[in-house]
Amino acid sequence: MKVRILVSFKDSVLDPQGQTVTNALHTMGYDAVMNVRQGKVFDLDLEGVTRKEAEALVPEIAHRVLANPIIEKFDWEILKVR
Amino acid sequence: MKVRILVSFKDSVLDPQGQTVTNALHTMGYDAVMNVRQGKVFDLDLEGVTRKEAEALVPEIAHRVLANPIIEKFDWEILKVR
Amino acid sequence: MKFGVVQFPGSNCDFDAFHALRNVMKRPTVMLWHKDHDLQGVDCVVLPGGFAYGDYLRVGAIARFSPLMQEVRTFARGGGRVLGICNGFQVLLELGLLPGAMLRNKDLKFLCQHVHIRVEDAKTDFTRAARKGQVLRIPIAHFDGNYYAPARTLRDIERNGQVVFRYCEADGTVTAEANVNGSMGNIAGIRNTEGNVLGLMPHPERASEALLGSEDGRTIFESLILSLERRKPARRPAAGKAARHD
Amino acid sequence: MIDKALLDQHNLTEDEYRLIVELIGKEPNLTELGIFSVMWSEHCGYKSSRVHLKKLPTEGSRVVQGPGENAGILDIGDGQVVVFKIESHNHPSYIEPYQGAATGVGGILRDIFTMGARPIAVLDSLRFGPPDDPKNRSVMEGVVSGIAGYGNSIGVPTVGGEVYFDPCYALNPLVNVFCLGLADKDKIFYAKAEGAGNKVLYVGAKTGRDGIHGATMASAEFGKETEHKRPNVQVGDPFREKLLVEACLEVMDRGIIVGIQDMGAAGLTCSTMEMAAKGGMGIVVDLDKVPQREIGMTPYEILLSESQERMLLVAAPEKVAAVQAIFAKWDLDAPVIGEVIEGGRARISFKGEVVVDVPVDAVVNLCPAYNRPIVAPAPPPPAPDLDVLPLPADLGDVFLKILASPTIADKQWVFRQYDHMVQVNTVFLPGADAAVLRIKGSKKALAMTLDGNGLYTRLDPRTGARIAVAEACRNLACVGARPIGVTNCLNFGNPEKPEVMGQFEQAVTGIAEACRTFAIPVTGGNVSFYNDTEGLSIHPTPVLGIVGIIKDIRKAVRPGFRAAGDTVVLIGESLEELGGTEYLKTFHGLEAGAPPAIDLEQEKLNQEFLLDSIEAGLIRSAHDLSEGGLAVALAECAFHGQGQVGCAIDLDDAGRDDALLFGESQSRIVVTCRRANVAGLLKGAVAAGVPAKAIGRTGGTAILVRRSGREILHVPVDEAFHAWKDSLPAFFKVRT
Ligand SMILES: Nc1ncnc2c1ncn2[C@@H]1O[C@H](COP(=O)(O)OP(=O)(O)O)[C@@H](O)[C@H]1O
Ligand SMILES: [Mg+2]
Repeated sequence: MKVRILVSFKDSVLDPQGQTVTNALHTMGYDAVMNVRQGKVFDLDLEGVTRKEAEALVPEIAHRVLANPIIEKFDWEILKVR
Repeated sequence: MKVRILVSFKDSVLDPQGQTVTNALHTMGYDAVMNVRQGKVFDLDLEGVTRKEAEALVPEIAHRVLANPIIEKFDWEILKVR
Repeated sequence: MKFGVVQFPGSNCDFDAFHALRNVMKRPTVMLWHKDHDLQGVDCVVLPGGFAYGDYLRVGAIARFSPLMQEVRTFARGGGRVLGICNGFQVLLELGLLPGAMLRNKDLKFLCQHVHIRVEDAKTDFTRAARKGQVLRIPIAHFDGNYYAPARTLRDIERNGQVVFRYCEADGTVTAEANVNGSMGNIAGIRNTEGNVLGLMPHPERASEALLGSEDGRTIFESLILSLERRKPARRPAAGKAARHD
Repeated sequence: MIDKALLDQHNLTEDEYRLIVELIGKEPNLTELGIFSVMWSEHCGYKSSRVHLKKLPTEGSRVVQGPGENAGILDIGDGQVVVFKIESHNHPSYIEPYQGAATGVGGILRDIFTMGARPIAVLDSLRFGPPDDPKNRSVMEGVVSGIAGYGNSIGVPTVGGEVYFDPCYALNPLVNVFCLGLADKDKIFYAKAEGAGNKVLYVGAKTGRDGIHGATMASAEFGKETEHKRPNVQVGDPFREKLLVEACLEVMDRGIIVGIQDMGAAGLTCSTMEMAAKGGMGIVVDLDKVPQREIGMTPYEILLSESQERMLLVAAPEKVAAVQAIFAKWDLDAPVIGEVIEGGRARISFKGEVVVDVPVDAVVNLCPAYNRPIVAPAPPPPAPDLDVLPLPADLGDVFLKILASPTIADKQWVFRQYDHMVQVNTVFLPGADAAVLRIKGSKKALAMTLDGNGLYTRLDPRTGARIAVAEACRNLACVGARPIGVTNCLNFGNPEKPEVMGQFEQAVTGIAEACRTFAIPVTGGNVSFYNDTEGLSIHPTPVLGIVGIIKDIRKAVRPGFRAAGDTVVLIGESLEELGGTEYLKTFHGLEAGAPPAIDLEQEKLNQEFLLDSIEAGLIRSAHDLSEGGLAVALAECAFHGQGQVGCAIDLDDAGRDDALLFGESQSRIVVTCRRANVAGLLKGAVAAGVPAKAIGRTGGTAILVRRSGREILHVPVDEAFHAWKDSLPAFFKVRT
């Protein structure tokens, strides 16, 4: 199974990279871009796991390892069940 | 409009960060995880842009600025048209 | 002759390069501001180390769009000498003046230490004060110095002899252990095909005074000065070779 | 409306509340209460420590600015000053190691450049739980990469520091960061709002909801409950801070501002109130003009936010445009948010309404000071009886174990992640006894070091603190530097516990005594209380940061043996002392006994003698004896030397072999000199009243120690080197 986890700063937390990218795009004339937030994406290959198990496992991994819940939030989805 | 751009290494490029995460997960006993690849996600707020315009603008920004085509590929989607 | 050191927001070895060129090598040197369009008539542009734009997004990615860099591109295409040190090298890669890209160091750690590099080509404008095969001891300080190029590009670079420096042991042997950041082919520095643009990860400006532990970095500055000053017809009447760049 | 529960939330007592009402002549509203809560917190108000800190000597001929400003300032001659200070970021670093440590670096840097100095060096003092536990490792990895991430990016070299490991720091790591800056004496700036009618400008990052009550968090004990509340950690933006450094130094250099203050703990509140109070003025602020990152922020949130990378400036009205132009050059906005007024009140408005109206003096200067109850610290667990403590069969094996103990082992794994060379001033890279930086255009050099052995201080707070000062000075003396001033970071447990206050009182006494002996002023520092998690206090850990001057950089001395054939001389006296040693801890599993004794007067004589000998050109290498004693010091001299020269040592002292090799008697230095100079050196020692004797030769490929002809240690340098060198990296090897 392929799953995708997106980790990004909580909305109330400063995102210096996103802010700097926004400014750079403005300097380059891309004025339609109001705001950019930058995060991380993790694509995981899981094996021998049912959808049900994935629903427990993936959030656990995201919470414990991939994101620091104090400043980050995460989202996830199944890309392919195979 | 909200769009999301995912930037990740081309398959031919080694992803040491993903590799490190994989190893860390194995050390912690998450053996169902066969492989992890790590990338970046950019969430953009666009204003005053039609869907058509976005379809030209977003790949341009991704190609010129957000990804380095020598090592990276990108993917994008519209999250919300409003 | 005159050097120009480019200042991007976030550059932090700009004054170090300036100090090495002006106070140690004693050559006229000016600072060039990234928002300007004016290269102030310099003969050599130095892109210093640091964290231009915080290295956010990707190393060198945002800096390459600076107004001044468009001038630097034209300058380089016209044969002007451009030296990119560390972050400056990364900017040159992003700008496309040099081939390839940088990945994170293989251990995913920032590395600050002295390394040995072997001069692969002593005929360039950046190495003519050195001997081929000479080993230089110069520090590195970077997080993203793991040089990468697609297979075909790498083959071309090697075939054209564009690799100017390789990480090596103290005795000059090129080993996997000496390759601290995991670069392809132990590459520490490359030039463009024309030979007027060079990028390297080690910091020659940090190895230009005996007090700081090594003077090996001076070789690179001395080479540049040699090649630039020889261009002057007054000094070297038979300026046939240099004329190519004018 | 304001009840006990609300006061509790704000960490204020009912007595304190009554005092507030009396001082401001009214019941405070919620915003005003919030202001008092942070400004009167332990972190900002020094409630529990103030009465004791008065004991520290602060005077000296070089002192330009003592405690009380953002950082201390010392005159180093030739029209230049050094500005330096140390700060803790312990609590945030446990909650979010990377960002906690990173923002710690950001904070201390602002303290330095806000005074007009360019930061030229950072040092870090770190304490973690043992690295065999993955949780401790991940805290350590995060902290180290956070310090690197911020310091490297901004371009200030991290040139030295220390790392200790002990289980008491597992749930409460210590992250203390020191920064030193260099300035022209006539270009120093203070956090003063002067001149009614002058404008107040805000520069840097927008204000967000992050970090509200960070200062109060650092002022309360940690428990399971606080951990899950986990509030208030900020993300650092070193790029923006770099822009701030350059822009602020530029406006200061141009002389177009009146005063400047960083927004650290307690953010906008602290900076506005303090600037007004220091200038003896009042201030008006319009919160609607404050750049905000989030919508719908309340005055309370705007005032108490601890968003990073922000500064407050005061400039004359006619200079505002020029100031703003410089910030614009660096892509920074600098809006006017208020004005300096007569009368000593802070009036803050929001949406056209005055939401705060208080006398600044009450907020800034009248925080109560407590003489909290004290009980004398419990005596240490008794030292093992040396008549029964078994003598290890193989001292070589013990030696290798001690070299590999994380506290002693090579710290390159840490410091190679730090850019320690940027700015091209670092003459002695990490690894020497003290970091040495040249001053461009001068023969002089600066040396600096951080020191503090928490175990010694736990076993005997006063002695431990004296040793910390003495060892820091000794480290400076070893490179040839004379100490000129001190900053300190006092990391202790909950001050409401009388035994913790007892430790604190004793430690401060010890620091004061030692600083008086060495005639060095304390110019500032930081107190971090409440280093308790789940009721467990850390070792009381004072960390001393001492700065010294080397008159002539060409005479500076390194620790490594220079060549074979030199004579090894031991300065100082070895006693049979094992209490508190790394040897007892690592090999016998004991944290017990009294720490080594220290005679400050003798220590001073030894250091003066060493310095005079270095200046006379007699010394080829010098290294102090600290954790691990003589054996470890000799090993380090061998490792740092060219080609790893070994040594052969002959001793005839009394006492146990293990005490001789691994005892940590104070005031000792191992030096080498040319054979021809030995007699002169020893004669000088006698004249100076300093115990010194030739104990052997450099050379060979082993560390060899004989005692009255009997070999008690014989280990190849190479084997010892690998034990020491490979230890830390092995914990962090990526496991596949
Ligand atoms: N956290 C750190 N950051 C930078 N340098 C460090 C750190 N920890 C140790 N070092 C360097 O390693 C060397 C040895 O440190 P330490 O064993 O504490 O020395 P000493 O016992 O002489 O005070 C010193 O040069 C010190 O600056
Ligand atoms: Mg120490």
